[in-house]
Amino acid sequence: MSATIDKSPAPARRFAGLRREIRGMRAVMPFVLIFAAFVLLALLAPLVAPLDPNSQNLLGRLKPPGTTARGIFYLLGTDNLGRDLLSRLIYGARISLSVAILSVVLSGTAGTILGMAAGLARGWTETVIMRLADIVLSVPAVLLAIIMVAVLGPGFANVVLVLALTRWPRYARVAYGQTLSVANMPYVRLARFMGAKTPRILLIHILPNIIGAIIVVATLEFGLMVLFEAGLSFLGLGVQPPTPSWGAMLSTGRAYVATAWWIAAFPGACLFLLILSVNLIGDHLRDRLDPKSR
Amino acid sequence: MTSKRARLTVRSVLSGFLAAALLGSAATAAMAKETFTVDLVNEPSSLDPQKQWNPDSYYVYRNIFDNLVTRNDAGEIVPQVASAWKQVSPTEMQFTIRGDIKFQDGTPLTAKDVAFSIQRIIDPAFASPQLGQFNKITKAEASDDKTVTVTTDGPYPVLLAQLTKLSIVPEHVVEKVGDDAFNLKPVGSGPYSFEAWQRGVSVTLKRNDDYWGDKGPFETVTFRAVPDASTRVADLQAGTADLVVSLDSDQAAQLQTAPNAQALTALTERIAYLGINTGKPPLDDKRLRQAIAYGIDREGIVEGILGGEGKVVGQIVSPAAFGWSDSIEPYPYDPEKAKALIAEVGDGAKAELQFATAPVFDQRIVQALQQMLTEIGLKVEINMTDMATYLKAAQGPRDSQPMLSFGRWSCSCQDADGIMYPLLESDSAWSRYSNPEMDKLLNEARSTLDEDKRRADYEKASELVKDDVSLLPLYQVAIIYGASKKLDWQPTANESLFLNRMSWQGE
Amino acid sequence: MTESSQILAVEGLTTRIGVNAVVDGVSLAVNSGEVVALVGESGCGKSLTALSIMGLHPAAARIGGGSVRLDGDDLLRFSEKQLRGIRGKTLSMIFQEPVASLDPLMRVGEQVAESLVVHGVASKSEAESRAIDMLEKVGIPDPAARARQYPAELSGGMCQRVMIACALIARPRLLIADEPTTALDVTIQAQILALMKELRREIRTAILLITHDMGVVADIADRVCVMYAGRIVESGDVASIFAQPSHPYTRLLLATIPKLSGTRKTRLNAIEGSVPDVSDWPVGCRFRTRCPLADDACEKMPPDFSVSGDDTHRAACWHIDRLSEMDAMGEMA
Amino acid sequence: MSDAPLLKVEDLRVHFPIRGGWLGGQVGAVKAVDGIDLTIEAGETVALVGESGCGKSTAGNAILGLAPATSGRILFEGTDILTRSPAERRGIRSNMQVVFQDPVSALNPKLSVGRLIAEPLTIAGWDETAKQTRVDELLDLVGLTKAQKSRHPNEMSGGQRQRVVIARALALSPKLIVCDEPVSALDVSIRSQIINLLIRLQEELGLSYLFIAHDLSVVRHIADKVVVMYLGTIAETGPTDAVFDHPTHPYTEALLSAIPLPDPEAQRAKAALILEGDLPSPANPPAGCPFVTRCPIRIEKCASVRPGLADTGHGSRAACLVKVPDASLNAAR
Amino acid sequence: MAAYLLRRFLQAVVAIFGVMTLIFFVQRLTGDPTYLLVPETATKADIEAMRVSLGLDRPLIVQYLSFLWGILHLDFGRSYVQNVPVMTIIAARLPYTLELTAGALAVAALIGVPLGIATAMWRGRSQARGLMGFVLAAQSMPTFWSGILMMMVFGVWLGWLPPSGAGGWKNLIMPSVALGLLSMATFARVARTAVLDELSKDYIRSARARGVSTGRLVRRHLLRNASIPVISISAMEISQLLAGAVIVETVFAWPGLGLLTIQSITGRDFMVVQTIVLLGAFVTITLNFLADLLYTVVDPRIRLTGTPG
Repeated sequence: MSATIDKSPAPARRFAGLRREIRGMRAVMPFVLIFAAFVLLALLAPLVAPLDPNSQNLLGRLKPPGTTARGIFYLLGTDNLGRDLLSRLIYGARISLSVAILSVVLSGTAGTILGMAAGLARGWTETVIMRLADIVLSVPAVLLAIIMVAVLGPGFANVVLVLALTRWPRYARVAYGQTLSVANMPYVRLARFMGAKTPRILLIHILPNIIGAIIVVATLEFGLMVLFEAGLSFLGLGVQPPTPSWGAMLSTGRAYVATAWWIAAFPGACLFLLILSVNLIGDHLRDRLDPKSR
Repeated sequence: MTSKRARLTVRSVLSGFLAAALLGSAATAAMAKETFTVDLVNEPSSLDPQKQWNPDSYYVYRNIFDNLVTRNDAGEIVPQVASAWKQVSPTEMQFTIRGDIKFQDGTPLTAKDVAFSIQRIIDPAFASPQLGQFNKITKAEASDDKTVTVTTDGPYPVLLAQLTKLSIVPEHVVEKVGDDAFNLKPVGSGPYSFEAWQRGVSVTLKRNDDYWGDKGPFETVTFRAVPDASTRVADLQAGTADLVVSLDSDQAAQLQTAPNAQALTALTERIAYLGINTGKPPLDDKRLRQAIAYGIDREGIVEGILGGEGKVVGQIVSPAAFGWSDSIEPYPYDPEKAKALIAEVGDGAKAELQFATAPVFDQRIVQALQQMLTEIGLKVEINMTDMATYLKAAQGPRDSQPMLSFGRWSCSCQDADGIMYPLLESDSAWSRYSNPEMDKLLNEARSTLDEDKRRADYEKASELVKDDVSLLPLYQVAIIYGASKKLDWQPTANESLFLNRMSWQGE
Repeated sequence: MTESSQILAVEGLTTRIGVNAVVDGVSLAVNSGEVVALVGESGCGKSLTALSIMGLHPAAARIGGGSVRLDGDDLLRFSEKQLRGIRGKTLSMIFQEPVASLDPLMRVGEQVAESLVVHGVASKSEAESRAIDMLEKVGIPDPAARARQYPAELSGGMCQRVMIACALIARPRLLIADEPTTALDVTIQAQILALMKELRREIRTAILLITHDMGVVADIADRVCVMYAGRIVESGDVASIFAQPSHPYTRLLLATIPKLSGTRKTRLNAIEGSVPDVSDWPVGCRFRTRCPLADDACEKMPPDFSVSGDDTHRAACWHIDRLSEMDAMGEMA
Repeated sequence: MSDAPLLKVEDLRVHFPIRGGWLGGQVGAVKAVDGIDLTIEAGETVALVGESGCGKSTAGNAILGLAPATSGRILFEGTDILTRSPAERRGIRSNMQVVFQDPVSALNPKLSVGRLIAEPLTIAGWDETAKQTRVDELLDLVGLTKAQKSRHPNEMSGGQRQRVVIARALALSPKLIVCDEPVSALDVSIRSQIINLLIRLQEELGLSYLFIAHDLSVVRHIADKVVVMYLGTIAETGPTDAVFDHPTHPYTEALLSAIPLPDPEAQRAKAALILEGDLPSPANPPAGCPFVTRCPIRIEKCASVRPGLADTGHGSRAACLVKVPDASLNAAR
Repeated sequence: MAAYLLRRFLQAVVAIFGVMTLIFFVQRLTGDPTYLLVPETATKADIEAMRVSLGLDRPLIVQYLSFLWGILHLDFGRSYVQNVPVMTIIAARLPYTLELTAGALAVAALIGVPLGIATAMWRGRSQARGLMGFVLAAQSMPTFWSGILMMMVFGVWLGWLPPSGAGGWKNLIMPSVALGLLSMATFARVARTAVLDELSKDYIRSARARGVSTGRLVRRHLLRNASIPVISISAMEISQLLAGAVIVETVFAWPGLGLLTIQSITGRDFMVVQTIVLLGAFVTITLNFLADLLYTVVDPRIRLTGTPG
């Protein structure tokens, strides 16, 4: 087929893209800052939290924001056990962020490796991995969570593990699809022709070219992981009390919607802002890196 | 061939689902004015009174059936189906049956039905979950229409208390339709008769206008399953429910400001306690257990968290139960003494203690307990699992039983035997304690009909519990219902929900 | 061409993408019944010129100036609605990738009929029957059956015939064909070119042909505009342009084409360097960086058009007088 | 070294199975390459020409081991590659390299030019300094500067990218380079540059090329021998001049005739031979001569007898029952 | 095509079998329902007797084989807790699940898809950013939280809708919205990408060159072409909705399978759990299968080549 392809608008489109990117980046900048602020808060929790997040004051329960009880000032009020909401919120950032980040990293890594393996190896490996992904996707995550907690005991690590175990198929599917298309690119076939071994092909030729799509999925998943952790907390299967996580705080606070709105409102707002910013950043990345993927 | 068959069956299953879908959505009926709506936590698992053991089923079926004997609002055992009873020998008790009771199908209730009900529940083949409560009974015989004799395998002081839980089922119906069909459409002699069970949604009862005793105030009653407490409160506030169960003190506080709702509370026979694994280091050290006893601020919990709904106790036997002793005082809250005891133990106290719990327990209390123990210098980790996992561990081998746990015990029999024996006798499933002296006291007390001796034994046992801190009693639990302001009803210690003891104000 | 009326007159058309004028002051005209070729290499702005005329330039592009007169009306002042009224009816366009240019999920006949339907020229059923006639006219065997098929069921050549049918069914005054044969094999290209020549005679539609292939130009065009880096550098009658290329670029372009009658293993003439990117088009004459005749004058100012040969042949170069020097250089090849 | 030709291909067939039916069994085959022979001597350029779908690229891929050969022999310096162990094949094939049509997709966009060119060396285990020296040499050889080593493909023009591809192909000093449409994606002015580069490299390094192309004018310039393919088979083959000056097979004739000449007078004067219809599906080729469906001079026999190659009297060989009566003698199996 | 479908079917059977086996063994690792069924005062002997009567004392492999045997006869066993055939329970709950899923899907697709189309068509404009912000905001709240808020506002304060339970269409609104909001974002996103994708294709340009108006362009050309990714996401989202229903049904006391799932899992009602998982796997796989079939209806290219174009 003859193909002297005239792409006259192409270079122009590229520059327009660059400008759009800068303009777009400006639009998400506040959210990048919010995310960064949360990360900072999480890292510096012991320094910035005014009080011990677990220290209870049973006679100072459910105090509204700005109350002073027993000589202690509670900027955001106290929760149902008289703990300082602000301090718990600050420490909660640690848990919520690290659960999300760790589970995204774990499931992302596992899913990407498996998806790439399936996409490159095809045949049996492909069938086994992708059917396994189907199986995992059709088992309710709650069931897995309960089983994991029952077998391995509860706790932070298991929450992360449950999330990683249930979410890897998402990445695997994307990595698989992307690998299939990249593996068909002439440069990959050429590398093979030149005698490159599979690890080299995966690492040098495939991974760098699919990582954009994976990162986009990861940003979406990040928000979902935060929500999932909250859901597990609601069902009593999240991180163990008294460790604060925003999800657990929100889940506790919902019982006090009418009597002590602040218990739920503050973690709810934080959760909302966190997910919103990561999603917006992700959407931006998607438009930039990967206009074709879901 | 297999695939063909699989496809066929898949299709038939699917069409079945679809048909059910259409029927299901069409069958929802509007509520009549005379309908009283109760929000339970879960739907009843079964309405055969002898085939299950859970509160949500009990709330419902107890209104369909009459029991052999029952308790009045003051907690005393009073006649119901049996009008009188007497101990004819240490192992035999004879009951006189009322003659004016009719089942809801019009058939009179006779001594034969009573004997049948007892024989049915103690038959191992029937596999009643309640078997353990009645397995001291070896047989029940009706000598005429009005007399039933119950025989036990030894002197059994708790017999009467256990029989408050025995519902009388109609022999002729059960024999005729079988256990399964009876479960789906139960017939009893109680103040309400079974109307409909929309599985997963609600159970509807209808007033039995021929009831021999106090008749119910509502024509129909609907029991719904609403698992989330916040939702139950919302239902109550929105007026879509008239009575909701299982609230905690904070949820009750929410009702104080509501114009149309109120909280109804009663102290129950339940005692909240901190379970301790006394057979495993470091808690095999009595000093450490005493430190725990001194380190927990029970007043703080009751006043601070429970809003005063509850009563601090020093013994595991409830004030509402036989065997309660007025003379046993709780440990005082003394964190300094606790710390001193821990310092005395030294390094052993530094081990991490797993505090097992499940979502059904009040997490506010669990977290408060954990924090208090942390403050006196112990390392306590909360270990929350779902209930089944928790129970498996709690009733498992001594070694895997939790170091610490929080429980609220009730035997529904209001007798120290049902409380102390399962919790403290060496071989009992729940026990994490092993002491020959305790075993002797408990075994003697359960095999004599001499009430004074029993009372003395239990007092001694309670002193032993306190001294040895075999477990740590915390407070007597209050049960909290949310109800419409118009409802007049006094909940009782045995957590029963007798519709015919309620009344509706106004209009 | 004599006394033919002018259909399209583009004057100083400038289209910018961002700050770059990708189309920079392009002027060209098409007379009725005439085939005008707009020739150039990738990135020279020829496709964007065509899209700008249609008002179909991408959202990122902005028309910066000039006029596009179709039968005297300036299309640049038309509203989107007015433009829609013209597109497909007075002014049609076909594209490079025939398969991709057809809606994969719509039957071929319906797509051919669509112009008639959207312009209210014919009822749906009438349009469909006219579509079948049109399909027959573009040489599709068994047109009634083909009309019910989907694009994926047709070959690339067939698809391009369908595209032509789509474009010509409303008998437009002007057809803009953007590289209509580039994606096709030579034998199919020959078929399509023959078809276009035939239809042009029959329907008397003028054609603005965008291409990079001088062979195609030589085959079908009446007049030629050569475009380089956003500007028209030379325009004139086809015979004159080929016989007497008057811009160094045109001259080199023609010289670089390998000849079927050439000799083996000889160096081909080549234009040094590569087409500069839009973002760094040279100031002054844009070809100067690759031009053997370039000097300081070329850098100072973009050249004006000067007439070469007959009055329709014009080229924009400061050094038309020195073109003969190139012949000497060309000989070395 | 023996007298064996550098590459000899005998009766090469590449059939791709078509799976279908309820059990996914093979229900047919796409006969992409259906029995071709060719010979490349050291230092020679053999062109494989034909339109899309004729199997020329598949043949190239089969020689390179990028597509599985169904049957036949591929002898490299007398050794049949197909009968060797994978390790031996790799050893033999390190003497072959490939240049693909599209330099964009042939280069991993994430690697720098330096790393791209060094890749075969890295895989072969060269040490860093030797690698860098060789890369610099190669850059120089293909006309790129050292400064461009750190660039990424997307920062380069099409011609520069193709130079990178060529440099990489040369890295391990191969004897044969399969050039699969190496200039089709390039602009005319760049095309000549690359052709010139290929010719120069052949002279300097004594390379052999298997030059796969559809553009016959380019082929005329670069090839010593031409193999014209149609539907997986060879229609005509011979020395370039013989084939171009005396095309015998009607397909060759049509192909040559279809190329528009960049000369309006000559082009318009030329008697065009326009083929009817499209290429038949290689899954279901005609029973006799593959070209029978489109042939302007077919006779009855053509539908049933599949011609073999026979001498045309001009030094070339063609497979046409009408033009070369001997073709029926070699009629295929 | 046929071969492809058969292969998919066989893989589906294997996958379902895998799910079943996995669930069967794995859930038995975590204890059994006996403890939950007996009174607290039960002795070890009582518990053992109960276990025998439930058949849980048998070796695992025997239980597994009898479970498989049952399934072959379409006998899904009896619920340990409710003591009735599992099918009775599921048949009672399924209609509610279908109602809720349909409601949520309607909320998600009927709001999400137009939003996605609008944001794609208006790309770069401020309306698009506003709409996208709304979509993102909707998916940034845990359902148990948005659920209770809605319940308080519409159920308690305004009194417009019943806070919980099933019954009339009014009961369906809040759970559907709570459940649908999360998926709405997915639909919007996919629809947006699909439309943007299609907008960049040549045929759109050639349709515009034919004088086709934006409305007709969307109706006649874009929607069908962009529907393929939307169809495939629908299949995936339905199974996501089934999973998400666990929390929504708990919050709104909606008597569907989600609530039954969590109740059965925590109650260790093995037979019910197994059947639900089986049903879930079946539905998931069937939906994907149906989505594939639907493509072939929508897209003639797939009918021709057997692969999505």
